Amino acid sequence: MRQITLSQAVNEAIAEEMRRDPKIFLIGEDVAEAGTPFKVLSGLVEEFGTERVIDTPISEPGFMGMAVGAAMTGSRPIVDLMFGDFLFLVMDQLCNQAAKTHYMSGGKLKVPLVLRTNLGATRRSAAQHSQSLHALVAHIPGLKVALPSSAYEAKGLLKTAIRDDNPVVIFEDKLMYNDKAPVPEEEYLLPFGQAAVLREGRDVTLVATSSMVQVCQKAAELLETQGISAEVIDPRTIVPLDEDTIVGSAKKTGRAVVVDEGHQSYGVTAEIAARIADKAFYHLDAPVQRIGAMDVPVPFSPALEDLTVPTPETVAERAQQLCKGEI
Amino acid sequence: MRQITLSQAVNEAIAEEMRRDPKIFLIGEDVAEAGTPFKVLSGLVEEFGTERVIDTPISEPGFMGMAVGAAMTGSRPIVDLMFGDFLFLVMDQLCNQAAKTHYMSGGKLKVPLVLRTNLGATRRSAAQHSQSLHALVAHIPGLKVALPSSAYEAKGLLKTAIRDDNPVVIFEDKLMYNDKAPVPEEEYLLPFGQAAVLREGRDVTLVATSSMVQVCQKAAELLETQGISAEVIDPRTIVPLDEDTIVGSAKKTGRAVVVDEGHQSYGVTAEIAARIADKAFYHLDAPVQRIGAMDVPVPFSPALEDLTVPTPETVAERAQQLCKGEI
Amino acid sequence: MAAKSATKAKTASQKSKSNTEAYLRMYRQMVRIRAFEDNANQLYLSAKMPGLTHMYSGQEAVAVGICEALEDTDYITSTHRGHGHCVAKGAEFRQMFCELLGKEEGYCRGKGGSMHIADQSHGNLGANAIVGGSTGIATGAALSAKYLKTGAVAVCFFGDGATAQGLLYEAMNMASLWKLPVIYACENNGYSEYTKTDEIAAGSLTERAKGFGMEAFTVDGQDVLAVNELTQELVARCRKGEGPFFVELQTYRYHGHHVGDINRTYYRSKEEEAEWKDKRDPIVNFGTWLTGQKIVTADDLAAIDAEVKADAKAAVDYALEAKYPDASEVTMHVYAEAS
Amino acid sequence: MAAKSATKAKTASQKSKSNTEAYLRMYRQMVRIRAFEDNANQLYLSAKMPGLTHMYSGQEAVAVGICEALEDTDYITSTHRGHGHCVAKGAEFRQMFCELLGKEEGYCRGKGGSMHIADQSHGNLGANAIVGGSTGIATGAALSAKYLKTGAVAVCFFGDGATAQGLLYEAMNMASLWKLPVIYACENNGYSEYTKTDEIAAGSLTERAKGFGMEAFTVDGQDVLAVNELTQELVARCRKGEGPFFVELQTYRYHGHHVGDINRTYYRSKEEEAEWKDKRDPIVNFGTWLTGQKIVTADDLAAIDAEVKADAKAAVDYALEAKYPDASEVTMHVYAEAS
Ligand SMILES: Cc1ncc(C[n+]2csc(CCOP(=O)(O)OP(=O)(O)O)c2C)c(N)n1
Ligand SMILES: Cc1ncc(C[n+]2csc(CCOP(=O)(O)OP(=O)(O)O)c2C)c(N)n1
Ligand SMILES: [Mg+2]
Ligand SMILES: [Mg+2]
Repeated sequence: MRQITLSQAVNEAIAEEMRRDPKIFLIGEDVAEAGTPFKVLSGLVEEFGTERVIDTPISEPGFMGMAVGAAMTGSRPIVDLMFGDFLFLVMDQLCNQAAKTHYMSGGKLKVPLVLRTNLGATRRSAAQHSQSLHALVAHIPGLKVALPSSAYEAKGLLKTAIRDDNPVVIFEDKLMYNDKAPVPEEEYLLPFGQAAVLREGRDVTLVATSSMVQVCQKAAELLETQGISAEVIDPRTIVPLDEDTIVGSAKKTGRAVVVDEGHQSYGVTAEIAARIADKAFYHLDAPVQRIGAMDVPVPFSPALEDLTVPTPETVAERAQQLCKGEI
Repeated sequence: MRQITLSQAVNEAIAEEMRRDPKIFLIGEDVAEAGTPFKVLSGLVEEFGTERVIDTPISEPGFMGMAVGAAMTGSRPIVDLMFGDFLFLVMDQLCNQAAKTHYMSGGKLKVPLVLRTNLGATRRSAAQHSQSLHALVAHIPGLKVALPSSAYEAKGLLKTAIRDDNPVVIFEDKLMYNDKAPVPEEEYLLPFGQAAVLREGRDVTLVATSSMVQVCQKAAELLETQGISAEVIDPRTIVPLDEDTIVGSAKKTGRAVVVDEGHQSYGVTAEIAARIADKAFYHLDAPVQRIGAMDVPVPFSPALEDLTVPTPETVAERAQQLCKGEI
Repeated sequence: MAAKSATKAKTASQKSKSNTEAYLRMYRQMVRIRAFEDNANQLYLSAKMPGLTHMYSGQEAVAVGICEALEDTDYITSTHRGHGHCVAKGAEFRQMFCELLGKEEGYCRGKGGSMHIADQSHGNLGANAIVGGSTGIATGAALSAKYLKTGAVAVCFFGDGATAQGLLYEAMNMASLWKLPVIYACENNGYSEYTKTDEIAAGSLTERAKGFGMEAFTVDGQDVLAVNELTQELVARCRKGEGPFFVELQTYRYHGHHVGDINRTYYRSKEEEAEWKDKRDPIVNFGTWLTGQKIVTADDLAAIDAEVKADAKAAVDYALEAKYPDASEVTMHVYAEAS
Repeated sequence: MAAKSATKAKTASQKSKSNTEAYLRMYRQMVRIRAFEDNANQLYLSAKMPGLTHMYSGQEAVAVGICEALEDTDYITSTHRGHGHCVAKGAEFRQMFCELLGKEEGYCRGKGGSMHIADQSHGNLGANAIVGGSTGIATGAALSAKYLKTGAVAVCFFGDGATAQGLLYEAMNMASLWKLPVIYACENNGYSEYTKTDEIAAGSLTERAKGFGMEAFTVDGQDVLAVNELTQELVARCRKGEGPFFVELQTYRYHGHHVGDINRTYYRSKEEEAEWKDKRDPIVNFGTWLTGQKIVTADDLAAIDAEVKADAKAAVDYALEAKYPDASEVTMHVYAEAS
C-alpha cells in the first residue's frame, strides 16, 4: 500500500469531503495561501478558492463562535485551531455553545462542525504551545473527541468527524505530521467508538492514545525482548470510548497500563484506568497503572522537557514491574 | 458555637483578610453596591470603598487577565466569577497565563490571586448556569483547587487561599449559600491538602466533594439504618489532594464510592477512583464506584434536572450493593 | 417619533396610512410581548415557574420594529432577556409557556427554559445565557447565508452590558472585513444588572462600531416605526451586500434585572422608572399615534388587547396542565443521530 | 523624522544637542537589539538553538524609543517577538542567550525560552506566546500601580495581529473607565504571520481606541526620537492620571515571521523588504542624523557597533558552554512556596 504522511492524510480527507459536500468550508488563521504553519492545508485554497478556505484574523473565540452559527444554519465548518493550547480561548463557544445547543434546543438545532487542532510536547515550544488538552473537552457532554495515532487514523477519523452531525474535536500530534503510514487509495472511514487492537498480547494491556501509541508499540517491542507479551490498544476516540475492547483486553491479560500525553492528574489516564479498575476488577492481577505527562507546565529547556513525557523505556519499565508483581 | 451561613462565612473571610492586608482587592461584576447577585459580598464596599471593591463591566477574560497582571505586580486580587460556567471565558488567562507564570519565569514571578466561583445544579438555571467545572482547572498544573462543603470550610479554605502565593480557584456550592454551620468566632485557617474525615466507618468509604458531602452524609445515615457503617471523607482541596487519608480509609474499609457533582466522565471521580484502585488495590474487596453528574448538559425542566445529580438514595443504594457483593 | 440616526428615514407622520395592516401587526406583537411577560411574571410570583426569568417589558418596540422587517428565513440570535425577540420573530404562546415551565411541548421540550428558548422554525437561533455569547453565532449565521447564497440576513440582539465582551469586536471585525449581512442590534436599556451603562462603557458604542469600519446608527428604541423603518433600510442594504451595520436602540426595562429584583432603588430611582413608563411607553405611544392618525379607533386597539390577553391566559392554563418530558428524555439529544 | 501624530511633539532636529548621552544610549540599545537578533538567527541556522524564534530586527526604534522613556520600576508586557523589548528594558545578553538555549543561568532558568523570556528586575513581565494574551496583564499592572500608588506606568506591546483579539478591547474599556496609567503600543509591522494587516483589520486601529474613549496616536516607528518624545509625553501624562493612551507605531520586520520563514515572496515582495531596509532602517537613519547633527562621528558609532558585537559574541559563547538546569528542576516552580 502507498505510504503518505499524516499531513497529506489530513489534506486528502478534507479535500475529498469538500469535493463531496459543498456545504463544507474551512476557517482559521493562515489556512489559505500559507496552508497553516504546518503546511497541512497546502493546495486546498487553490482547489476550493478563498470562499471555502477562509483566512481569519487572530480571533479564535470569534471564528469559533462564527463556526457554531454557521453550523446551526446549514453550513458544515471545519475550524483550524493552530495550536491545541488555544483551546482555552475558544472554550466558551465550544463548550457553552456548540456542545449544548442540540440538547438545549430539545434536538431541534444541530451543530455539525469539526475543530481540528493538535497536541504534543518535545518541540521546544514551551508551556503555551505544547499542551495536550484533550481531557478538558472530553469532560464536556455534547462533544466527541478523536485522537488519531497515524496517517491512517487521521484520514479515516477526520472523514468520519466531518460527516458527524455533532461538534467533534480532533487532535493531531504535531510531531507526527511528517510521519508516513500506509493509507489506502480507496475511500474509507473509521467509525467512532471502536478501538483498534494494534498488537495482541497475553501478559499486559497497554492502552495508548495519539502520540503515545508509537511509544507503547516500541515499549511492547522492548517488553517482548524480556519475554513479556503486551497487547497494545488505541481507543482512537475517547468520546465515545470503546470500553468493551479495553476492558475485555484487561480481563484477558489481567494487567493494564494506560498511557496518554495529557497531564496525568485529572486527565485521560484517570478515566480509562478507573473504568478498567471497575469493570475488570475481578480479573486484575495487579493495579492498573497510569502514565501521563508530568503535572508541570511544559518547560522550554530540552534538558527538562524530555523528562515530562512518557517514553518507551518508562512504559516498558512500569509494565515489567507490573508483570513481575513489583507493584 | 455560633452558626452562620456559607454566604456570611465567605464575607467574613474576605473582610478579615482585607483588614489584615491592604494589598488585597476584590474585582468582579456587581460586587460593590449589589454585593453580587447572591448577596455574598454585601457590606464590603461600605467598609472598604470602591477602590478595593471594584465593579467591572461584563468582561470576564479582561478582568481575569487584569487580576493576573495585578497579582504579578504586588497586589493580591480576589476575583469574583459570578457563575462557574463562565470559567470557559477565562480559561486562557487562568490556565495559559496565571497557572504557568511562576514556572515559566523560573520562579521569579508570582501570581497570588484567588478566583472565587461556584458550582451546582438543581437551581433550574439550565445548561449554562449549572455546571460544576472544577475537574477542568484541577487538570492544569499551577492551579490549586478548593471545594468547601460548608460554611466552616468556606471560611477556613478561603482565608488559606487568599494567603497562598499561587492562583487558587475556589468553588462554592451556590445552593449552600444560605445553609448555616457552626463557625468559630476566633480566626482559623484550614490547610490545603488535608482531607476531613467527617464520619468514621468500617464497611465502606464515601469520598465526597463540595455539594456531595451533605449527600453522602445523608447516604451514610441511610446506610446505618441498614447496618452498614460508612466513613465519609471530604478532600476539601482536590489540588493538592490528600491521597493518604483517602487511600488509607479505603484500605481500612475495603470498599469505596467516590461522589462528585461534576460530569462523571473525565471528571474528578475518575482521578480519585483511579488513585484508590491503584494504591489500595490489594486491600479492596470490590471495585471502586464512581457517581458523578450524568454526562448530559444540565436540562432546565425540573422533571429532568433532578435526575442528573447524585442523591443520598443513589449513593446509599450503590454502597449497599457494593457491601453486599453485588458489584 | 423620529429616528435620531444619521439615516434619512422619513418620520412616521410623513408616512401614508396605507400600511394599516403592518401597523396593526406591530401593535399586536408589542401587546403580545407585554401580555406574555405579565403572565410570566405572575407565574414567577405565584411560584409556578421554575428558576428565574428576565422581563422584556418596556423594550417591545425594539424586538417588534426589527423583526417585522425580517422574513422567517432571516435569523436572529437572542439573549437572556429573550421572550420579546422570540414572540416578535413569530413564536406561539403555547410552546413558549410550555418551555418556561419545563414541559415537553415547549419549543425545546423543556430542556432549554427561558434562557435558552429557541424557535428554529422562525429563524430564532436561541436565547443565550452567556452575555455576548451569541455575537459570534449571529455573525456565523450571516457568513453561512453569504456562503450558501440564501439571501438571509442575521440580526444579533444584545444589551449594552454585552458590549463589554471582546467577542463582539472580534465578530464585528470579521463581519466588516467580509461584508456580512448582519445587523448588530444593541438594546441599550441603561443598565446591565445593577449597574448603569456609563459606568461600564467608555467612549461611545456607535463610535466603536465605526472604528471597526461599520456604519452605525442610534435610534429611539421606544418608537416602533422609527426602528422598523431603519431596519427595513438596513436589511435591504444587507441583502445587497452593503452590510454589516450597528444600531444602538435606546430603551428601558420596566422590571428589575430579573423577576426577583424587586427592591432596586439603590441603583435606579422610582422617578426614572415612572418617567419612562408614563411618557415613553412604546405601546401607549404607538396606540395614541394610530388613533391620532385615525388609522384605527381606540376600540379597535382595546379589542386587540383583550384578545391577546385571552390568548395568553389560555396558553398559560394549557402549559400549566401540560406534561413534563419523560424521564427517558434526560439522555436524549446529547448527540444528534446520524441523519 | 517627525511624529505623524496629533501631538505637538517637536521634531528631532529642533531639539538641542544637549541630550547626547540619551541619544547614544538609544543608539547603542538599538544596535544591541540588532546584534542580539543576528546572533539568535545564526544560532537557529546552525541548529544550536532549540525550537523557533521570532526576530525583532527592523523594529528596534519602537522598543528603544519607548523603553528609554520608562524607569526600571515601570512595567512592560511583551510578545512572541520579544527580544527587542527585553533588551530595551535593560536585560543582559548573557542571561538572555542562556534563556534562549534553555540553560540554567537564563532569566527564567531555561524554563521559559524565547517566547516567555521575562526580566522582572527591570519590570519586564514577560514575553507571551498567546497573541494578545498580555493585554489584560499590562492593564492589570497599571491597575496595581494605581491601587498601590506606586506611580508606575505600564506599556503593553502587541502587534497589529493582536488587535483582532477581543481581550484587548475589554482591557482598553476598563483602562479607559478607570483612567489607568497604561500605554497600548501597537507595533504595526504590516503583517501577522503570512497575512497583511489590511486583510485582518477592518476600519482603523486608532479610531477603535478612540471609540473606547482613549486618545490615540500614530507615529513613525522607525524614528526613535519621535517614538521617544511621544512616549515621554504620554508617560508623564499617565503619571498625572491622564492615561490610558493608544499608540500605533508603523514599523517593519526584516526577517520572516519566525526564523524558519525563509521563502516569503508569496506574501510579501522582495522590493518591499528592500525599500524598508534601505530607506527606513532605524539604526542607519538615526546614525546618519547623529553624525549629520555633529553629535558624534562615524567612528564613534563604529566603535559602539564593534563593542556591542563583541559583547554579543562573548555572551553567545558563554551561553553555549553554560549548563542546563538539573533534572530535579523539572518539578520545581510549579507552585510558589509560602514566603
Ligand atoms: C458572560 C456572562 N457574564 C455575566 C452574566 C450575568 N448576567 C446576566 S444578564 C447580565 C447583564 C446583562 O446586561 P445587558 O447586556 O445590558 O442586558 P440587559 O439585562 O440589560 O437586557 C449579567 C451580568 C452572564 N449571564 N454571562
Ligand atoms: C492566540 C494565538 N493565536 C495564534 C497564534 C499564532 N501566532 C503567533 S504570532 C502570530 C502573528 C502575530 O501577528 P502580530 O500580532 O502582528 O505580531 P508580529 O508577529 O507581526 O510581531 C500568530 C498568528 C498565537 N501565538 N496565539
Ligand atoms: Mg442592559
Ligand atoms: Mg504584525
